[in-house]
Amino acid sequence: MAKHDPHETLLPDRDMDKSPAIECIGLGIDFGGLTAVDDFNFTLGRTEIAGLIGPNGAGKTTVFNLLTKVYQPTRGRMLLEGRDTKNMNTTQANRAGIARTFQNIRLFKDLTVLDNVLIGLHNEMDYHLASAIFRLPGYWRAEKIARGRALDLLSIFDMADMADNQAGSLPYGAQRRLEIVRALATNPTLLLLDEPAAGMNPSETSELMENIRKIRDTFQISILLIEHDMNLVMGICEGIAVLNYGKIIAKGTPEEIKSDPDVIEAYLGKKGH
Amino acid sequence: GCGSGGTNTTPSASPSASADGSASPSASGGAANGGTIKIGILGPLTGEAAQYGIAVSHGAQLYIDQINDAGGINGKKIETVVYDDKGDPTESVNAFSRMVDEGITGLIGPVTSKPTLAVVDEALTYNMPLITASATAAAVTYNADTQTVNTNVFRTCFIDPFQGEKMAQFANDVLKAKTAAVIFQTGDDYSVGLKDAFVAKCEELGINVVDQEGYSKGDKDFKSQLTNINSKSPDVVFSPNYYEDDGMLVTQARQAGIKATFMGGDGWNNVSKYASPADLEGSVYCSGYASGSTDEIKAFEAAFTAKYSGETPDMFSAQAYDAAIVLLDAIKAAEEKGLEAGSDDYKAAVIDAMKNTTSVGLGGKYSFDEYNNPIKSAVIMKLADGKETFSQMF
Amino acid sequence: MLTVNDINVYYGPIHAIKGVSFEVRPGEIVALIGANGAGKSTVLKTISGLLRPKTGNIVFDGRDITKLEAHKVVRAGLAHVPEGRRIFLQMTVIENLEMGAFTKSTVSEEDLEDIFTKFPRLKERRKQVAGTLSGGEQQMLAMGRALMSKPKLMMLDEPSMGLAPILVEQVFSIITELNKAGTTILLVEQNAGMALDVAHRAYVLETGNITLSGTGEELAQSDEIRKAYLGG
Amino acid sequence: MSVFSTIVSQLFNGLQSGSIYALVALGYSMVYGIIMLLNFAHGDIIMVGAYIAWIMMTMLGLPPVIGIIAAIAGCTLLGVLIEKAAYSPLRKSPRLSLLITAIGISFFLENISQLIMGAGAKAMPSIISGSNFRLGTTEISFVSTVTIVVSVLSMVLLTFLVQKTKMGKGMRAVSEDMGAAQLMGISVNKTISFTFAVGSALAGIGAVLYCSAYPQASPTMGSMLGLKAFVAAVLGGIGSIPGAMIGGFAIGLLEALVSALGLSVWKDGVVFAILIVVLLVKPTGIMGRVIKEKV
Amino acid sequence: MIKGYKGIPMPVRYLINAGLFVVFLVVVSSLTDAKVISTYNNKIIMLIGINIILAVSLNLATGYLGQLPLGHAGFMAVGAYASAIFMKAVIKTLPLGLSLPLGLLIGGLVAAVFGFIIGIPALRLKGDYLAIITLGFGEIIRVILLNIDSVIGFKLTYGAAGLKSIPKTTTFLDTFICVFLVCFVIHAILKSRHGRAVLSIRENEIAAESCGINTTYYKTMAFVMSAFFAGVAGSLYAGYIGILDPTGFGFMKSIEILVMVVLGGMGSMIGSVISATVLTALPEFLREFDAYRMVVYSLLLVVVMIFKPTGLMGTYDFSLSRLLGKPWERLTSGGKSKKAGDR
Ligand SMILES: Nc1ncnc2c1ncn2[C@@H]1O[C@H](COP(=O)(O)OP(=O)(O)OP(=O)(O)O)[C@@H](O)[C@H]1O
Ligand SMILES: Nc1ncnc2c1ncn2[C@@H]1O[C@H](COP(=O)(O)OP(=O)(O)OP(=O)(O)O)[C@@H](O)[C@H]1O
Ligand SMILES: CC(C)C[C@H](N)C(=O)O
Ligand SMILES: [Mg+2]
Ligand SMILES: [Mg+2]
Repeated sequence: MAKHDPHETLLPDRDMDKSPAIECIGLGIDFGGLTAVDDFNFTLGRTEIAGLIGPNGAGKTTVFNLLTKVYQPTRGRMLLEGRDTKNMNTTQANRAGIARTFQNIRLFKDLTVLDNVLIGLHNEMDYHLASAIFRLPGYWRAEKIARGRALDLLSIFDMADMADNQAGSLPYGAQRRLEIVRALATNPTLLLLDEPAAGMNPSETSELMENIRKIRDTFQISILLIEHDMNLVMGICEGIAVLNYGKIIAKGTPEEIKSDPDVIEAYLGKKGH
Repeated sequence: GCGSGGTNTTPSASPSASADGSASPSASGGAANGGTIKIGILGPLTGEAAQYGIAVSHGAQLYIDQINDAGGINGKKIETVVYDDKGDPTESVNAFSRMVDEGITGLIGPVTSKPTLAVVDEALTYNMPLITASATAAAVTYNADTQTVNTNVFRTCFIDPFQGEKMAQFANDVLKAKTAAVIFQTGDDYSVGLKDAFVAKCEELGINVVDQEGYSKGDKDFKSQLTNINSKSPDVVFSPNYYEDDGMLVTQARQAGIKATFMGGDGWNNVSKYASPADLEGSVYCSGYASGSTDEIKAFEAAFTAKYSGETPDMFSAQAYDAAIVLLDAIKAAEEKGLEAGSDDYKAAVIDAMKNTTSVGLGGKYSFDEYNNPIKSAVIMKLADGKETFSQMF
Repeated sequence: MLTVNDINVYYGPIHAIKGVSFEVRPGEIVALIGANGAGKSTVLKTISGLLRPKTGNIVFDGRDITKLEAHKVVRAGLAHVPEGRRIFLQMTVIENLEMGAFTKSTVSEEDLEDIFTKFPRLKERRKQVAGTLSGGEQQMLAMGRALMSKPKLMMLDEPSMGLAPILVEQVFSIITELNKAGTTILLVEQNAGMALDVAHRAYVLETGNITLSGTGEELAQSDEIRKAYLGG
Repeated sequence: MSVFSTIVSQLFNGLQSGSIYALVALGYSMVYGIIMLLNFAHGDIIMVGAYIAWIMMTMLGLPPVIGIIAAIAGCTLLGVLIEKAAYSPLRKSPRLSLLITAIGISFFLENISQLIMGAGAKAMPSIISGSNFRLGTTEISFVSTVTIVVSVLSMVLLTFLVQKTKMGKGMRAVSEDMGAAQLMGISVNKTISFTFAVGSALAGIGAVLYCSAYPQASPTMGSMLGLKAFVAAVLGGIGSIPGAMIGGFAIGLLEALVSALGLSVWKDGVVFAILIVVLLVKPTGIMGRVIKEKV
Repeated sequence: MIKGYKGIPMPVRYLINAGLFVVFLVVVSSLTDAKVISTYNNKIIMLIGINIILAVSLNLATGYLGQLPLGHAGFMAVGAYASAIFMKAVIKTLPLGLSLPLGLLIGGLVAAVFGFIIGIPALRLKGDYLAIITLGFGEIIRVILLNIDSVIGFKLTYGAAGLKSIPKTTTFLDTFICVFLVCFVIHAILKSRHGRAVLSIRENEIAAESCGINTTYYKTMAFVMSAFFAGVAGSLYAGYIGILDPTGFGFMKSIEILVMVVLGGMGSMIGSVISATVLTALPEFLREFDAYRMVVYSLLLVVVMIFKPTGLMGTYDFSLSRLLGKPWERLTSGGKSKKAGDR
């Protein structure tokens, strides 16, 4: 608690009147003897796009797992829009507004693209089991709305015409985009993207960049992303935190990070980017 | 094949003469009209109880072939429809229904009690004459819930309670036992039925039942139970199970140090193949059939062995042979009345004839009591020098 | 050293590789680049025997390996670092490396040390179960494991995927080093810039066909390539 | 009989049946370990082994040693054959299809044996003979002792085989990822065949020991034994060799205990209840390793 | 662009379905009355119906939820016993029109309660461990039924001897009404958000959770439903066979049902229906073969799996809309579509 300093937030001057989207205070987790994340203090304002970078094994994905409650932290607290997430599980964390994509794609492979998104919209529909069994009007209404919404979401990535395809049969890049759409469908306030550009070529990546911006603007949500593609990170992130050995070694704007000697030493390499 | 008109020319008619059946001019759905009379034989030919089913079907088929060889009944050949029920009630009912479709006029089987109970229910609706050679549960012929006798159902085997009581009496009167132990298969109504009757009778007679041990179907290891029994040192051990288990039980019992006399029911028939003479020496069991005891039985055994490549018949084959005798005798009676085969009257006549049967089978002269169970005295068999020998009637 | 002759590969009804031919000469680094789903991984899998071409043949080191089973191909001196790493997730780092030396009669300590100097991170994690390694760590392990068999030709399928920039650099310098030390390399990369940088020669694969080939430099200069694969 | 010697003999009873369970469980565990298949036909391989021994000794009148060797060799061969004919075409198929195939094979073996050998049990001549000996006041059965010793020895050998030999390493690799194993130069087919061979050889040994203890062979003898051994394998942690041993002995002893307490009616129920409790406390069995899925 | 519910509109589809069903009922009933379908055939058809319910209900847990329960026969047993005891008690007092549906419901509910009790701990485990724990529960149910013959003083289950003289109330008609209802309910759920939640758990549990799906709830729901329908099938079976025997509900019965599901194709309802039909009828056709019957059957199993590993139908599901969609469009839009073509 005492360690937490509000001035440590990224871009502190923005949106400070409201509670930040997410606030991590002294977060840490150990796996057996290994401290994967430690003393993680981090605040993300509303509608910010921030990046989490760092060497392989630094603990970035683990941070995502902590935020989404896949792992329960060993230490520290997390506030989602001011609410403590202490006793939440993954499901509840999502309902509270955190959605994510995965480093190793986790689509519902055998289902159609549309179904993938509809599953994301699960909690947006509210009819009961009985309505489904008896096919009451509530069911038809909700399903119809959800379909429309799913198609709208898909068209953000120009994927509406793939709606009937099996998700697992999509090209890799499309699968990554579908994961984002599915996450968006859960109507989050905070979107976590784990290496969204992995396996994409440079032109696909720049398209993705545009889309991420567009998502933020359309949905007015905060986005935290992990990425090793510096073009993307430096291109869209307003703030960046650098993790090494589970600890934050630097925070700042892309410009600051690019020239930070510690970051260059540990992560970027001499060539820079 | 043979002619349709009841000519009795071909002495070596094939056993399940479906070819002969098709030669008959009538439609296949029709009952035993024309040249053949159809009889069903139903039992487990595959699965865990297959050996009993096969024994029964062989025994019954042997007699039917003998009759066919001798010209059939009233000039008509007996055709058998043999189906497998895997010992499963559902299969059994299905197979039975199919036999009805195919026009049987009587059924020998089923073999195990549960399927029999299920089939009996069905058979009642067709008033189908049914005789089982091996289903020993009391409920097969008598429905305790409705307190009615299943009038169309008969059997040539003892019912469970009968043997249990008999053996308790024998332990008391002949073996002069004061204490007894029981080891039985839980979940098997034959075994449980005999055990219950034995224990109840023992109490009545003042024999102290010091231990009752159970085992499950498929168990081969009885040492723990036998060790327990041994620690109570009973005078006799009652083992109301089937011969394969009994053999294993006696062997392991002797290993565990049990010296007591072993007793069993008719399930023991053939036990001598499954344990050493020394271990079995002195054991007794009751049976409806004493192997090798009479000329008829010897002839049966020889014929059986000749027909089924060296197999020796067991109690089930013998009782099935008897069941076939009783059923065919009754059919003969119906035929003699000149009734139309397969008609309701015909079936009623067969049932009637069975009810008043005077047939003589391997187990002696048959008659049925008010519950359609056979009235025949029990044979006590004794194990001596590795042979199952007739000891006394009891 | 490796000649691929007009191979056609199918996934059931899908015609994934449509008559691809190319060659890798001893001592070369050859890059194979192409968009998602172009069939790059399929080509590598076919070479290493995990898939069978319907027609065409593959000659390695003067020997026809078209019909050779995968494990025999490895024994012939060809190592394949597959897409998605495919490390043994339940084994420790050390055990994984030992697996790499399966074709050798013993696991030499020297080789292990050699891997550890190339990837110090692996040394730190040597007793850790590989499944819990981070993505990048797993990639290092996959390369390390392949190196343990001391191959004559090493095929790498997107080795830079998911790696931190500093490691990408490192991986590419390791590739160059390896090559200098005598290992021939066939490299599949999404990161076309880096790949063309280190490659002596390169082929461009598009939906199952080779559409372009040339030296690394030539291709890096080509407008088409710049537009399609280098993002500018 | 003294209480003490009753206890000792009950203990031996449990150990004897337990060691047979353990041997069979090992076969299950090995096969499961490598292709994730609950090989329902495993118990039936034992049955075939028993019949082979019976044919050798009774029909052909050969000495027990030949019977033993033939049973083990026959089981080994059968195991490999089944793998080649029925399981290997399904390498890339859904796991449940493989399971159904195994069930089909199990039915097939039971029914074909019944057709060939008849439905009834065949009485086995004695295979292992020797006189019982005394431990204090308690008489210990020679067969039990041999059974226990042979089982433990087989397990020690197997542990060595899997942990120390190259084949063993190959088995681990194949079990994790067949494709990657091939890329390491491991012949997947050979490794799997080898695993089946070893597992089935153990079944052969199991058949011999089983028939010495319970001298009968029948077409359905393998199914219950198989199921129990399978439970043992899971209880111990399927895939783990010491686990199979522990599981086998645990079930053997547990059954002996339950029967000794006069609750034999509930024996199967108790065995399964314990299994459930163990799995709930430790979901991968006593010795099973927890496989972490990294997100 | 997206096909979805274009084509035949909803009420018409329902009418077609219901119509086809009624036609089926009427045809079979009248054929039975006319003795074209014999009692035997009628019995087999009923048994097929019961097996369809069993297979479809297991498919809910196996094909759709992605778990592998091996104790399905246990639920069937519990349902069968519950409804049999109920029917025996009330057959003389209540009219059949009331007692029969009540009996089916009671069978289903009791099985569902067991499903819940078993599901809560079992669903904490995954994959084969879940399989084994359900196998264990199934066996325990069997052992208990085998060894108790009275419950709190009432002679109810009759232990090993089996429960006898159960009123044989099951008819062809109610069997197939149940088949229809069960299939419809499962189908309806699958096409809803609840069903998709269940499917998502099969596909990837972690991803499902992070989509805000309460996986525990939906797992339990699917499992309990699967048990409920198995209980209904058990009730029908009790009224069909008239005698219940604990040994008939062992592990092998569960396996038999599983074989139907896998052979038909996991996650395909029509597959389950077809394979339940084939696997029930096949042994009957093979009856002539006596002892060879089971050899043939087992070989067929192996051969089908080798040549069609994903089951007869894979994950394909029959859809009337798909089948009739095109002709319907042509029928309704008639000239309009031509005009569209002209332009
Ligand atoms: N479940 C776990 N058990 C043990 N160790 C773990 C577990 N999950 C992660 N780790 C360890 O924690 C460290 C951080 O892993 P993490 O996946 O967060 O890295 P990362 O920063 O995402 O790396 P990359 O960029 O390579 O994906 C790694 O060393 C990893 O081995
Ligand atoms: N197992 C499979 N079954 C069916 N089709 C497949 C399979 N694997 C790949 N394909 C198809 O074959 C084509 C080539 O795939 P491949 O994986 O070789 O591409 P790639 O060039 O390696 O792409 P990436 O950059 O995504 O790795 C693609 O269209 C893909 O969809
Ligand atoms: C053939 C026997 C095993 C049948 C047994 N008597 C029964 O009634 O079930
Ligand atoms: Mg990561
Ligand atoms: Mg690829």
